[in-house]
Amino acid sequence: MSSQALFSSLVLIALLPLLSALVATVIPASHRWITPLASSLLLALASILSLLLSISQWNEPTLVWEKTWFTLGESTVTAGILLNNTTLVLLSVVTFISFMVHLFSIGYMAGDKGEQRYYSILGFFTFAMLGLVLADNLLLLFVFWELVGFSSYMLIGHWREKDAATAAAKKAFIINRIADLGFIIALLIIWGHTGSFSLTSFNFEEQEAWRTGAALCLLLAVMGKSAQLPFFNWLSSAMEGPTPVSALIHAATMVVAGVFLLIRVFPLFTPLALDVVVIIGSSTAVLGALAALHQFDFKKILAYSTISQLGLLVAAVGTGAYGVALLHLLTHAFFKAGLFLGAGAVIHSLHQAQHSSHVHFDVQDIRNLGGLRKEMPITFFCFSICAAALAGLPLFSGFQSKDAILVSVFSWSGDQVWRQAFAWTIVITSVLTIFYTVRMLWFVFFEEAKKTALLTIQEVPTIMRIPLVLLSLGSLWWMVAFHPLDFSGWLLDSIQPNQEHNLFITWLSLISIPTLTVLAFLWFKYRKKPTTLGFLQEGYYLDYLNSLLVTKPILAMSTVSERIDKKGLDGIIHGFAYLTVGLAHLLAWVDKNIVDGLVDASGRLAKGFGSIARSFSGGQIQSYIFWSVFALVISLFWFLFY
Amino acid sequence: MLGTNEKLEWIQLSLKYFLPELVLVGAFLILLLSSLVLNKGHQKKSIDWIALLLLMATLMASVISWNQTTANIPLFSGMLTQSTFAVYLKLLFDVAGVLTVLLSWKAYEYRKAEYYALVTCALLGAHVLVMSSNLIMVFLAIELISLPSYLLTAFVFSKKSMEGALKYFLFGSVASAIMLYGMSLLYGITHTFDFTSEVFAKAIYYQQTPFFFISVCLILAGLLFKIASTPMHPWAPDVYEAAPSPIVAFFSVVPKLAGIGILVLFCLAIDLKGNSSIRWYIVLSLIAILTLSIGNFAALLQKNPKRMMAYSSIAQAGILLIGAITLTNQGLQFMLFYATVFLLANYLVFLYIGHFERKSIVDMESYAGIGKSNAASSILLLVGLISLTGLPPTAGFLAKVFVFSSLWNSYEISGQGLYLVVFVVGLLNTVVSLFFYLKIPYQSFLKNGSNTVPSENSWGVNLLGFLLVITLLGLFFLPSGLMGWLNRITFAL
Amino acid sequence: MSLQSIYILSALLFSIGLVIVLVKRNAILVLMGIELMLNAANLNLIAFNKTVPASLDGQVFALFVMVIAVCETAVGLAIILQVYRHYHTSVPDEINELKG
Amino acid sequence: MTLVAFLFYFFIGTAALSAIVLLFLKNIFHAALALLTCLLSLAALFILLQAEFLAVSQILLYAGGVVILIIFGIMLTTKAGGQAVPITNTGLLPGLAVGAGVFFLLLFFVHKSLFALPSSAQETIVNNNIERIGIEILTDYVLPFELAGVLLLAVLMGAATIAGFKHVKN
Repeated sequence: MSSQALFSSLVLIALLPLLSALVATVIPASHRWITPLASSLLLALASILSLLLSISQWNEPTLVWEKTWFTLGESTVTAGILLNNTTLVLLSVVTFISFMVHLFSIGYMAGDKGEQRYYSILGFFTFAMLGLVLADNLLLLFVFWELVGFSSYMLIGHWREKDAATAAAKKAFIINRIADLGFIIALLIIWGHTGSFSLTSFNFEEQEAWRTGAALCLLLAVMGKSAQLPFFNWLSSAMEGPTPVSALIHAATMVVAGVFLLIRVFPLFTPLALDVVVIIGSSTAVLGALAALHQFDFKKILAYSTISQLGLLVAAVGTGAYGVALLHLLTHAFFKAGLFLGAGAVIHSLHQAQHSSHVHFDVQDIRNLGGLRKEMPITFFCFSICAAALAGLPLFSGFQSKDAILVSVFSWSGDQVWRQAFAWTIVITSVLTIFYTVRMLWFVFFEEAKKTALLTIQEVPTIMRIPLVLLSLGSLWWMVAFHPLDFSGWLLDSIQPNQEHNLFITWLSLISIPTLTVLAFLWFKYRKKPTTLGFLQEGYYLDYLNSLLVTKPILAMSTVSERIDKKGLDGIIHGFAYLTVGLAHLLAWVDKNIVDGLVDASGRLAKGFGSIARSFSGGQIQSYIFWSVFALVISLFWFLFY
Repeated sequence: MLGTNEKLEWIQLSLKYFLPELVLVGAFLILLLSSLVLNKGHQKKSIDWIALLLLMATLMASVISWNQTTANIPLFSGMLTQSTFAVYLKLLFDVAGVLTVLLSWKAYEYRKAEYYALVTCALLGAHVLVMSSNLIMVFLAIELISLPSYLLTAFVFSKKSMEGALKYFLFGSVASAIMLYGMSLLYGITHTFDFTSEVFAKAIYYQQTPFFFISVCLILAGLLFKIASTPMHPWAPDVYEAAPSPIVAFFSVVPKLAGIGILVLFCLAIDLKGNSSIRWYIVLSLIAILTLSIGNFAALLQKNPKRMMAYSSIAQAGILLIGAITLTNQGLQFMLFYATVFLLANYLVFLYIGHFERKSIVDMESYAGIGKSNAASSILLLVGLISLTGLPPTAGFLAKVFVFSSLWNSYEISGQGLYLVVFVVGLLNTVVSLFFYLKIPYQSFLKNGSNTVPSENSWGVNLLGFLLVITLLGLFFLPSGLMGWLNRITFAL
Repeated sequence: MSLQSIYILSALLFSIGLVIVLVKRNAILVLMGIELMLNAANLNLIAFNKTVPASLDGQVFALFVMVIAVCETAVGLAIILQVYRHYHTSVPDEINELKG
Repeated sequence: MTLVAFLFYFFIGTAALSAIVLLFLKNIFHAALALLTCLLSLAALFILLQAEFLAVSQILLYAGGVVILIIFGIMLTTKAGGQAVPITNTGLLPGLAVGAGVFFLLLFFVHKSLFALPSSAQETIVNNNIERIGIEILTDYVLPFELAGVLLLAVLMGAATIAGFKHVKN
């Protein structure tokens, strides 16, 4: 393909979603039924185009098209497109997942008041995301970064009648903006030192400190966008948006923009900065997994799971294995989108059922669900495949990519103790992942039906099943490599070849993951006395913190020791469960009091300053004049005598 | 010393370069006459058209003189200097003038011709001010802007509007009296009013005394009043709240930019090409920091959009000052870029503030839910606010990047720690500004309004808004055209 | 007949004008204070002009200042008149509906 | 002391005294008269400083224009019955402090430097100041002169519009 044709097709791919957004805006309300179909069609086109393009351009040398954007002093800033394997992967993933979400939304959003607005912002978001992927310099990337953030803000607040939705949108926006300050500072540092924003070359010489500074500032931005500690609480609130949006934005694409940025600017990172990246990533991973274990909201479990997986991705980049991160990004995009759409399917059909039977309860609370595997077999089947990929069971894509992450983390840690601590954190995260996945699966699909028994539940319509099936197919091992135990397939070999293999880890996980899964499953199935396991129970849970602080510790200790005496394994799990809950509570507390507190405090501080600045304007003109003249005289005295 | 005949010849020659101002004087007189002739009901509508045509003609004349001007030309016995810098600013003023007419279309019917005449007079003052190279002209031009401005504030003819006018008048008169006193003291030192002349430079070079410092500070106070910059800013919120919206847009752009223009020229003169032993950049930096911080922080608490925009424009003045403090060519060019973007975004925002005001949406809360009923208007307003905040993909972002990058450059070259402080404070303030600029979009898009606002046919407003938005986006994606123009500008006295 | 006494007088008039502007509870008196400040400047201009007899810059400037002072008074009184109609007072302190 | 010098200091004293009195007067009519005294003394000083044209303008513009306008303003804005309302002060102490600060700055720095300047006026024989002013205004200062004309016109029209507005609607 000629360079010009290639360029045009790339631009076309990026513009198709924008066209979809425009179409959704201009179609008159009387013909609104066209909107979903037209948008999906355009996205399908974009998706097919980018797949074809990826196949034809795979492993070709890097291409850059650039044009002068503006001149700043003597140096010029260019704008253009950067095309390499990373770009192609992201291009395909974004368009494909977006297409899936569009398809799913045809059913999910049918009859919504703001349907057209929804599709136009969805299209606009996809366009912005593609622009971000294609951008060949940091400034341009930043532009799309902001646009992506903006469309996310609009989509989170889509149901603006809900106060929670608007508050969540505001929270997401503000946290992201604070983090973006890091991006701006990094831009300025990079500009100041290299005179260019180009992503293909970073000519930092012997300025280690500045380089680290720029890298850390970028990391700050990544931490905001990819919901890393301590900025992650916006992502769980973002679940107020429509579920397909959560699938697209808050699982598969936008949040990985941060990871994508890390991969793009990887050469900028000094060893020191990379260590910080691992620390942030692995802490986020484990805390996210802990939090996921203690949620009862279906979507919030998935949200915290996303946070945890993002932590893994970031940590993987930090260990230097950016190719591995890209691999996991790909597999995660498929299975997490599948999980979210599965959750969406459950929520949708339950809502429909509630509508016809006039029984009302919170369908997102997993304690109200159960036994859905009979009523919704296809959803169940697809959801389980994706869940298996998330848990990392062999034969699913998650196994390979997680294996790759573990291998890279351990090869990074070497014999340094503190590094090994973080490597083990990743292992713990993987174990926790199995537990919360099984827990979620159990509550929703396996346990005997509780409130859902009152409803007549039907499987979702075909149009919503197609994406589920396709995404679950994409969560199987062959996405990574034909050998189900080998992670270095088509992708890794092209991005970052010669990754180290560690057969010990592979075999260990091959054995331990299924075992743990079965154990967890049995645990949930055969727990005999639910009262002793209060943390999984309804009602009891809310008072938990109080009792945990006063009477429970003693009781718990005795129970734990008793258990260990009676049934070894059960006791360990029990103790582990208590530990988890304790940590999860701590996390929730930190989230609520410290992170939110900081946001609040900065707001209050700003308002305090504001009221001082404003107090001079009490409406009396002579006092205005007085203050002005007073300031003038004082500063004259100060300048002349000081 | 020139003889009388040579002086008269000079005057004749000068008139050639004075075309835009002559057109403005003509426009002023025509508008005055039409106020006498056309004051019957149906004829009033023609006034809008007359004013529009006249101001368009001025804009054309300015474009012509932009093409004529390459170097500095002294006019009228050295009272004025025609320079590329001045002509560019004049172009901006004329654009602002045309936009003011468009914003006032079909509104403020009472005494419309007088209203436009006063706008024209203030425009004339702004034109003359940025060309001035003589303190007499500076004083006169400032009064030419100020006195019509006081009167224009009262043109809502309501109780509050009169109060605003009184406050503006009292504050302004005191400020200009202080400035005048400073000028009289400076005359004692230099024995000339021509601040671009050799005599002036020589005199101040040998007398870098506290006396000189005080007199310059007094003059700066008067100029800062025009810019609405700390410490001479307290009038702005009250006046902005009181005045008609198009006039507020005018106030927050034209006198401000004219003030910045003359401030730059005056500072170039007293800076003596960096040979001054008084380091003026310290004074300017402190003013910029305070202006920026006070503007942004006070804006956080405002409930009235016009008041909020008043503090916003104070803060924007701070950023313009940041562009000016280094007094380098690059910094000043970027300052002009910022000024251009600021003008467009500001008029865009006031277009809609005025538009909604006519639907009796006056305070922040009543914007709730407008995003639904007036979707197009709200989105266009949003773009304007985003540009003022300085987020991509609007030209506001690029303009801020330019201004800050030139400051950073100056910091790296000179190593002045103060520049770094300004830089950091500026960046932090950018974050603060986000919180208030997005108040209106937050209300309109994410809140549900209790009152239903009629979505009446407002295609005229939206067309203008759309054009402004296109320009703002265009300047972001293709800034090179404008930068090419700005690169032609030199800042020698 | 030394010019120093003129300078001192001008400084005094300026300061007194300023104080009047700041403290008097009557808009018209504030206006008078402003006139006093302008006159102080005028006095300076004319006195300094004495030391440069070759030109008349200072005197011409002073002339323009007078013209402007008249303009200001006219504008000020027009506004004060309207304010008085609305508020029934000319005490600047009591005219404070705009604030915040 | 010559008569000229006596008059010089006499008028300086009158101007200063009337300004100080202006600061303390409670009656606004008396204040206007004090202002008038001050302005007229300044006019006299202008003559002594050989600025005759300025002196005449001062009398015509200030005494004849400004003060009359002010008196009209006073009459239109005093409460019914023609009884002048006594004028009180607001924030007297801070105001005086700022005023004193300004005065101190001007004396301490400005006039310290000014004393270094040539102290007495250079007594050149100027025959025809008025003619020179006329020529300068129509040559060097023609632009400000014309602009002042425009300004006067604008202000006249604007002030008339504002002052003449009667609230009709609502």
